Amino acid sequence: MIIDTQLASLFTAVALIIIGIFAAAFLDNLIKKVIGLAFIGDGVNLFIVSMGYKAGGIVYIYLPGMAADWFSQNASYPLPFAMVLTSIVIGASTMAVMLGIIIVLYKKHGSLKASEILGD
Amino acid sequence: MNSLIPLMVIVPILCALFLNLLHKKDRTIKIIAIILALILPALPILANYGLHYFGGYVPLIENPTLGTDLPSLITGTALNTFHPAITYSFQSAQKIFVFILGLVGLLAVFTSLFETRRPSGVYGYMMFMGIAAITAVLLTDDIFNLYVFFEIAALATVGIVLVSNIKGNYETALKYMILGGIAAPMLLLGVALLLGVTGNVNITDIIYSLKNGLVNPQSPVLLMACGLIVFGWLYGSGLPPFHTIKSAVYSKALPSGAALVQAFSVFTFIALGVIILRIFSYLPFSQWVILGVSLLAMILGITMAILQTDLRRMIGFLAVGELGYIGIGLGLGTVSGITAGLFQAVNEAVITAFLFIGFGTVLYQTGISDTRKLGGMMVRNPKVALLVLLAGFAMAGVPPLNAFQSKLMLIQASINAGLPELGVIMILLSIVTFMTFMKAFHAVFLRPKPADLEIKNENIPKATIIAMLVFLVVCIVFGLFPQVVTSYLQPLATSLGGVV
Amino acid sequence: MSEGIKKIIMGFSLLTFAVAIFQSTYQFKQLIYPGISYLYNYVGPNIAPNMVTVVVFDWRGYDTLGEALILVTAVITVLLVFGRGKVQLGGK
Amino acid sequence: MNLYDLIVKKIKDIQGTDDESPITNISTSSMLTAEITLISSILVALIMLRLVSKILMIVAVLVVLFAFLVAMPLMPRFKKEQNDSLAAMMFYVILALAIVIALFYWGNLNV
Repeated sequence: MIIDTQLASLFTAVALIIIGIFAAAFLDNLIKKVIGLAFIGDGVNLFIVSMGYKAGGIVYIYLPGMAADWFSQNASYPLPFAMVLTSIVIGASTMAVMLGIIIVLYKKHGSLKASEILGD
Repeated sequence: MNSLIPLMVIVPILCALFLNLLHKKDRTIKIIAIILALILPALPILANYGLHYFGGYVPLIENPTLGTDLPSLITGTALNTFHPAITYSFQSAQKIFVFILGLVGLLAVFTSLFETRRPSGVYGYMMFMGIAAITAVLLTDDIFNLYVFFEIAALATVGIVLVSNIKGNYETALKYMILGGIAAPMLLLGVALLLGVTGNVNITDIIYSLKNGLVNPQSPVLLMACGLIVFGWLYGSGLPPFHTIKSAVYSKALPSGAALVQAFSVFTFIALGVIILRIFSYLPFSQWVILGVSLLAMILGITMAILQTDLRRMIGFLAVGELGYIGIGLGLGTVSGITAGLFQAVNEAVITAFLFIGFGTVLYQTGISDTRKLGGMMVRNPKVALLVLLAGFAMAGVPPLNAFQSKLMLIQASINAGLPELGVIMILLSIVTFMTFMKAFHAVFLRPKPADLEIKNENIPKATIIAMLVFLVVCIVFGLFPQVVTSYLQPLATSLGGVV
Repeated sequence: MSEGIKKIIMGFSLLTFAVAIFQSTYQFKQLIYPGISYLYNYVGPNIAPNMVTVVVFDWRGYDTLGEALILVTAVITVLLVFGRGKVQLGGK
Repeated sequence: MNLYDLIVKKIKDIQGTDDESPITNISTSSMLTAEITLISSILVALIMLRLVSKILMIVAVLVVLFAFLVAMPLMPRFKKEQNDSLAAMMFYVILALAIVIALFYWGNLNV
């Protein structure tokens, strides 16, 4: 391995964020814009998940028969994973509302072009 | 009793859920909304100061039973003093903020119930959920929790915009959400960087880590985190470049909704601004950025307000411009400056709500908000006109009303901090604010009535007048006895300003 | 400003942002410190077997409350988008 | 042609002639007020540069004053830029993101 897993994962996350901002800023189709926003959210989530990585770590579930000490030293770090759970739900909720509004606007204007619908 | 602290968040949530379930049962909604809204400002008055740990998990050092047989990796290091659970901190400044938020919320709910044709449970849900979220944002000492409730407040704002049947509200809501879809993840990324570097999301612990050399405060990653959080702050409070969308949001909501949404912006501004000052005050740069952005907000907001012909849009831009005054107080970084800024925040939340509801009566009577088509409303309702005039006086800072005191304090603070230019700009922009307001007032109330203007509803609901009277009383009381408020704000300002 | 110039400026801004954030991510990798997660891993097994459950439902319950609330809010807002509970200003 | 007519003409140019709303006295005077407010507050704000260097302040004030005089009715253009279209808002948001990040990330290291 030339580049270590965690760094690769973090870089992927940042690349996702940049691609998402690009899509949201430059593409004219509303659905594509929303997909771009989903990219940004997912990129941030991946970024947070990558922070909980521990080289050679195990899943943070305490199974019967494990020594408590050994578990505590080897389990990967749980806080980022718990935060991402919340963050995913937030992203999904805002996405649902946005897509709902887009449906109504599409019925009203008959088009999905941001320059027509969300112009001045 | 410290158990009242979580109740400040839980009560509006419960109320919101009830109102949504009871949608279509008009009488029940009215009664429940009024009773529960009355509790909102009462709770912070009754609650005692203190910290609330979720699940009762105090830091390990205070709770040795939990920490038995732990290795020295934990008990021997700073981890022992860190807060493992979400902590809500209720101090004197939070008391006055939550009280004012509850008061504005109460009066906005009250007006909305009587100004609409049928009370809507969904509208009530959005208002109460927003109040709950902003209360949590003010109380929480945990930066990720702040992000979660910040997003709820944004969604509730969208709901408040969507509920009105004003033309173009869907488009504005979608624009707000798309811009939020870029800015809110940036805030989360900033939080993530802070978590990664300090290993914590509790603000007190982050500051502890920075102060005690556990983390290198000059590390570029922390600077990046600060930049990202500042960007989220711009979005949350509607500073430039978000001032256009924020004022559009205000103008597409009903008057009661707009009054509440601007209070959300003001308190988000305060909550995030205080956090930026607490964590990053070791960078003098962050204060200069706050000052610069605030100046820009004042200049752009107020100059744009003059040019508007739409009444609601005009107040929306004024509300954004007035945010700059708060920012200048915070950016000065001195104890007196921060006190004045926080005091101005309290005043502004009240006064802008007052103006929105006051000009909302015109909208209620005519259904028009274009100043070019309005006129002659003074003849019909001289009392309302007088109240609106007083609201304008309050916003411009005419003694003895409250903004006079806070603006005076701000100008004194800026002179004491060695930046008299800021005082000059603030005076200049106050005058222009007053001119903008008088222009709108003249167009709506004083000018002769255009022939084609028809009045749809003769009578303004009593509830609206009562709400405006309450706002006026608050303005006068705060104006005559500013030390009542500043004594509450002083401890927070001292803790922030003492750092510099 | 014309559309073309705006797009170029926007692209350049995005590039600046990308460079800054990639650079800081590279530095960030060396600085990651799990911090409070150590504490969760050592104290957690006394509470429940799954550490994420412990964090989500025990230490950081208010986040989960917010998560549930935002789901409810989203559902109600989507219903609102399609017309449930709109209000009209004005009396009779 | 006096100054007032010049301003009205300029506003008409920028608004577009086929705009149905007439240019009233109030809208012209508000445009003027906004213009003067903008220029004076920016000039006053520039005086704060004296904390960095006095010569820089004088140069900056003179340059900005000259630029304002050349580009005179600024406000119509400002208003046009700060419109409600998503494209314009997005442009400024991305620009602000880059500026804020660049300032904090690179600017702070060298202060």
